[in-house]
Amino acid sequence: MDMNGNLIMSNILNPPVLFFFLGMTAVFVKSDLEIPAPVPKLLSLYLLFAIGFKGGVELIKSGVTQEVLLTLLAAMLMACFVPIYTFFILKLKLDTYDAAAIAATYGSISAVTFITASAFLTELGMDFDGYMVAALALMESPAIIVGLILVNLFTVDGKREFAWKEVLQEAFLNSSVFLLVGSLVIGFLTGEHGWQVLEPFTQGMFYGVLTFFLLDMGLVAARRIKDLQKTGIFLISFAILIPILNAGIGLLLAKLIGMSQGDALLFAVLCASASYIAVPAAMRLTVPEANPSLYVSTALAVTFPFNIIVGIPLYLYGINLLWR
Amino acid sequence: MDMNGNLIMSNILNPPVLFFFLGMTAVFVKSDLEIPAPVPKLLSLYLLFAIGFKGGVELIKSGVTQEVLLTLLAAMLMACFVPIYTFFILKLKLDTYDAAAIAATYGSISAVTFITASAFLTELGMDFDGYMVAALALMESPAIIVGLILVNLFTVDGKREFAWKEVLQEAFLNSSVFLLVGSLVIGFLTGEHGWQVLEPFTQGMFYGVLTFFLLDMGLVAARRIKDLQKTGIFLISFAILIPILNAGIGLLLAKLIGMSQGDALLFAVLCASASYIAVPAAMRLTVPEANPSLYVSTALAVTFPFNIIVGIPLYLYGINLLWR
Amino acid sequence: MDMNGNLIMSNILNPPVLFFFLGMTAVFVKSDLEIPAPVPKLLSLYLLFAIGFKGGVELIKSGVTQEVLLTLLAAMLMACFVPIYTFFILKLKLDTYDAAAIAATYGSISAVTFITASAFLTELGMDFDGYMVAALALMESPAIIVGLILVNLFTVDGKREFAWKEVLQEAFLNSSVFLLVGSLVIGFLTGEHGWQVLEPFTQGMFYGVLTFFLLDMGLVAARRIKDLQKTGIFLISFAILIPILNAGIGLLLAKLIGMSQGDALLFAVLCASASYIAVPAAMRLTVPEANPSLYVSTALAVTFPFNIIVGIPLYLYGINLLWR
Amino acid sequence: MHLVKKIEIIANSFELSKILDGLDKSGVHGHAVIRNVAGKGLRGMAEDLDMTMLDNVYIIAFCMPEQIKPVVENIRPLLNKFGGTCYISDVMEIRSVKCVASL
Amino acid sequence: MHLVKKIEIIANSFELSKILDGLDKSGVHGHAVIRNVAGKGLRGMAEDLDMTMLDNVYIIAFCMPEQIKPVVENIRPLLNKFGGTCYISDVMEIRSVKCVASL
Amino acid sequence: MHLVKKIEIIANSFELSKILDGLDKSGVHGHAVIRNVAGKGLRGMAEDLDMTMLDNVYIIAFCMPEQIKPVVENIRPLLNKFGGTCYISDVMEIRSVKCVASL
Ligand SMILES: Nc1ncnc2c1ncn2[C@@H]1O[C@H](COP(=O)(O)O)[C@@H](O)[C@H]1O
Ligand SMILES: Nc1ncnc2c1ncn2[C@@H]1O[C@H](COP(=O)(O)O)[C@@H](O)[C@H]1O
Ligand SMILES: Nc1ncnc2c1ncn2[C@@H]1O[C@H](COP(=O)(O)O)[C@@H](O)[C@H]1O
Ligand code: NA
Ligand code: NA
Ligand code: NA
Repeated sequence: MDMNGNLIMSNILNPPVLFFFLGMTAVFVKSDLEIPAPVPKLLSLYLLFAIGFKGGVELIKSGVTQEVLLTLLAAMLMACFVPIYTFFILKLKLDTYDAAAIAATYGSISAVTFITASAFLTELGMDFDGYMVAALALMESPAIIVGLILVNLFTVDGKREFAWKEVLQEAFLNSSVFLLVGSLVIGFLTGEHGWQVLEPFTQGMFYGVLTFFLLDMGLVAARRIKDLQKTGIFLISFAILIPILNAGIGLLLAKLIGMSQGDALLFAVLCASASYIAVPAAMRLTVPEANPSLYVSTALAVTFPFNIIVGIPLYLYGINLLWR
Repeated sequence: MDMNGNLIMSNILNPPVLFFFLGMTAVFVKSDLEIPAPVPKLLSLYLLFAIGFKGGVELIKSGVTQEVLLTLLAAMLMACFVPIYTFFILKLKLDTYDAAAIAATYGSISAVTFITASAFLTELGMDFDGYMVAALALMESPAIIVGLILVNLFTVDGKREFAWKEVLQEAFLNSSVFLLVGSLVIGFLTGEHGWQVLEPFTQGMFYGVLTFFLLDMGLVAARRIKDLQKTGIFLISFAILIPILNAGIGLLLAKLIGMSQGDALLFAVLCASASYIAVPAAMRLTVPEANPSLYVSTALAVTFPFNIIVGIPLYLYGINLLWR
Repeated sequence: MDMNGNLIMSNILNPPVLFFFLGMTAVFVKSDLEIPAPVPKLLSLYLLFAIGFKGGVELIKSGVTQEVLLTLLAAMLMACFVPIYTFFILKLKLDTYDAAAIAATYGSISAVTFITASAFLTELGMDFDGYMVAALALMESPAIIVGLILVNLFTVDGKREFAWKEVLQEAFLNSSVFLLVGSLVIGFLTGEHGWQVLEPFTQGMFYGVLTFFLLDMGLVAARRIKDLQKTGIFLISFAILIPILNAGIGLLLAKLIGMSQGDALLFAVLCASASYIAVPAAMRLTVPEANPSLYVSTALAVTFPFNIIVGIPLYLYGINLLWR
Repeated sequence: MHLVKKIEIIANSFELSKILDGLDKSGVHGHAVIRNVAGKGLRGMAEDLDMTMLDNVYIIAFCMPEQIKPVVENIRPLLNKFGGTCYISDVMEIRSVKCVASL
Repeated sequence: MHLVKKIEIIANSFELSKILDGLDKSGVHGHAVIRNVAGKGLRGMAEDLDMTMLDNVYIIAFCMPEQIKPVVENIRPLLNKFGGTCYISDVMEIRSVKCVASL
Repeated sequence: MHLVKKIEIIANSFELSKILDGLDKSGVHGHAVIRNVAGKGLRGMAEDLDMTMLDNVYIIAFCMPEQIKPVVENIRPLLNKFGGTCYISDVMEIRSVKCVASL
């Protein structure tokens, strides 16, 4: 536990996490601090651009090996499995629409959590592979499709007409996925040469932008916290326990296919995180019956802070145990 | 031709050009990717600031020699000659208002095309002179004045009352020209010392910001492409052939006055590019009879992508032939 | 005087000051140059973030010595003394509401002026201490409270009901103070390690962002200048003479408690500068009877440019005399 | 000056293209769109704005009185499904060379 | 379609939360807010926008006619103290599943 | 509460200063301006927004009924030359210390 405590402390004493706290504090003490729109969107576009590009550049170095393929397969698996099993847990207390929407949220991922974890690894001097970004991209969309299939199967008006074209578009071409994959491909195509010219922009500023962005995420998450009263204890527990469970499953899978420790942490974080951008947008469009404040608030006000503050070092502690 | 093919490839495999493609693709596959306003404006202010400042710093190193004056003279010449001769070509098919507005558009320049060409040169390790930025600034405005004189001469209600004061203001004090010239002068005044303190900002981030900006330009250009249907084959051919012709004339002029290869490329690009910001704004104000979608769309959806993708390496190929 | 002239020149020939001029010029010649909202706000958040963080990191190096405490005490003193004595000067010509609001404005500080002064010191190679940022933070709020107490004492309807909770909140938790103090604390907590990872963001870009921001400040200040006609000669003189006087008092105090020359300049600048963000916002809320164009315009269109252009080198000249 | 109708719609930004299509189909081709509108309706706050893509748009369209019927028919299903509100009022148009009433 | 009332308020952004509270207290729970509104009123230009925090907000709220009285009572003191303007007009609401008139 | 007139103008942003001058000349000194308005009118889409400087502004001004005539006279030529639309409607003003009707 001492080691774990240390990890948590060294995680918490990082500027990004501290600024996340600062943002939350601003809301709690009712400061009027705000990052005006569209700055947060700009920062998130930048982060996707930088992480995608870097991943692509590193992917060309490592090549597409069997290791890569196994990792991507595992990612795909978790992205389909998580929304299915959580759906049935959620159905115990919620109606089909809300259950499916929340399940999809937790089946998908949060890029910012991933990025924060990768910054944490960099600080600890632990390596991770560029193709983890491909896993990130791959895990964003499947849960949306799974969620919709679940709604289709479990609602009385069996033949719900989905505009499937629209759904697939929303799932695979939404701006985050598109920019991430696009930057990855471009990084892959331009390789080391492209990296060098873009380096001061994509690398030098990266940590600072992440820090600034987490300040905003703190504001957003804290504003959502008042929504939680209506959410109830069931969902709040869900939003903490399921990520731990998913991270655990992810770690076992990672151990099984022999990932490195750094990659395993990122994989666990992907499994544990929940989407508060792409999936909510898709769900409002395709399952308007579900209550957005349920799936947005749990993902944003509980799971996201939990992962950033406690989850990342906790999963790393798990890795220390498993990989010893 | 092989060499040319190589140049095109090495141009296309640059991050900025690839991100331009990515932006266009986003529109074609109907992704909801967008760079929210006013971010594009911020990026373009940054680029003008950085290129102007750098140009000023380098101008003080080179000094104002006869070479510089000859280059600026050539720039002035092309900025007046192009709108006049293209006006008569355009008059074959269009009315006076549209012909004058489009002619003015092509007589002026696109700073982003210039900047992309300069980034391309930097990558190839080819030198160019800081005073080319002065040429850029000088070529932005004259076409607006020439366009208005043409409208005045060729419309029946001969004595059209122009608010000349307003026109000159729009031509010489619009935000792009003003910021560019202002930064140039400040770069000139602060010299090497100012350069050093600003370098991480104006130089380090430059390539990255350009890349990001071209992503947005891809989005904007592609959205404009559907306008082209109404434009007709005449204007589309115009928008490709005239830039090549102008670049050709520009190269001959450059050879004549003995520019370096790098400077010649930039000069060709200036002659070949068309304005989609300053001139459209001025034209809507002063020739409201002209149809904006004609002059904006040809400049933005045809000429700009053509220059970025094919034009720049093509003109460099021409230089390889002429300067051999 | 020669030395002073030199200092002014070397201050004026800095990019930040020159871009401030450029912004003012843009308004005077009616260029349409503008930095679109919310970019200025983003830049100012960045500057507060960067200066606060840096101050915190340096504070941990120096430790909280007696020197630090004396400086903070002096800061506190000036922040309370200035609004009181200026109030009585202002009352000679203005009503209580306007006098109190303007007094509060001049009792508080302008972070941008401070930052510009610190950039100036860096260029001159003069050291200053990180805890001056704490003084900056400390001097922002007291004047607001003092101003309100003055209104309370000097208006007939003696028992004006102030929502004190709201006032204190506005004074101590407004976004500038909050972000500045928060970043300071985080810098203090993460120390050298946090500094290194954030350095390219908080240090590398700092000077460039300041320059860009001052361009916008030039625009804003110049737009306010037309308001000055209604302000009258009394307030304009006030807005120039009182800063000089305050800087003088500040310098004597600094000499008394033995500050270093760099710290003394920053302290003088804090005393001399007036708030055009936090205090105006608080005053509109708490003393709506006062005329905002009076207190905003004098601080923004007279005192700010005066300090940036003439004040900073002038106060340094004073230091040269006093510390000799 | 002559009477035209003003249509005001506040809805989530992802409905925008559907609503504009609906207006277009009803013969209302002119419109103005204000983005980044915060608000509170029956589905809770839309405060996170562009962060969670739950921000609103405010759409204004002026049209001839006889176009209101098809507009209502085309827009109502969207409001029922995705939420949002639509209001109609009377305004006078200043006649200019090209104005709604001159089409 | 049935008649509802439209409330439009233009005020300084720092009044926003007070005004929304006032609306809420009067039973008007839905609203839309447009920020970054420049303007000129009796207290001079609000041009510096987010620089000097003197920018305006434009608040729109639709409500039932009988809610107007409490709204006026709650909002007027704020306008008197801090400035800003409030206007009320008639609009027709398109009935949808959840609309103001169906509450 | 008393009757005042609401003027709404949607036009290209470069017309803004001319229109505000026109209002001012007509005795209408208060106004609110919303920028970055996208839209579609008779001159095509204004979608590129600040990129190509073809974005619109939405101007709102409340005034006394008798000011409408000069406003129309001053604004109409601008609309005819540069495009844009202008509409007028009736609203009730909440009387406050300083309101349009109290001037
Ligand atoms: N009564 C109302 N007045 C003004 N705006 C409203 C009202 N009701 C809803 N809205 C706006 O419409 C959006 C969607 O409403 P809803 O579909 O009810 O969640 C809200 O976020 C508000 O911006
Ligand atoms: N007559 C009016 N028409 C439209 N907007 C107005 C009017 N008067 C005031 N405003 C807006 O309300 C804000 C505050 O007004 P005031 O309290 O009079 O300074 C101004 O900045 C304008 O944006
Ligand atoms: N019928 C309409 N309803 C709402 N807005 C309109 C309408 N017609 C034009 N507009 C707005 O006014 C701007 C200029 O119109 P126009 O001069 O016709 O191109 C358009 O870009 C729209 O934003
Ligand atoms: Na997950
Ligand atoms: Na040209
Ligand atoms: Na002061």
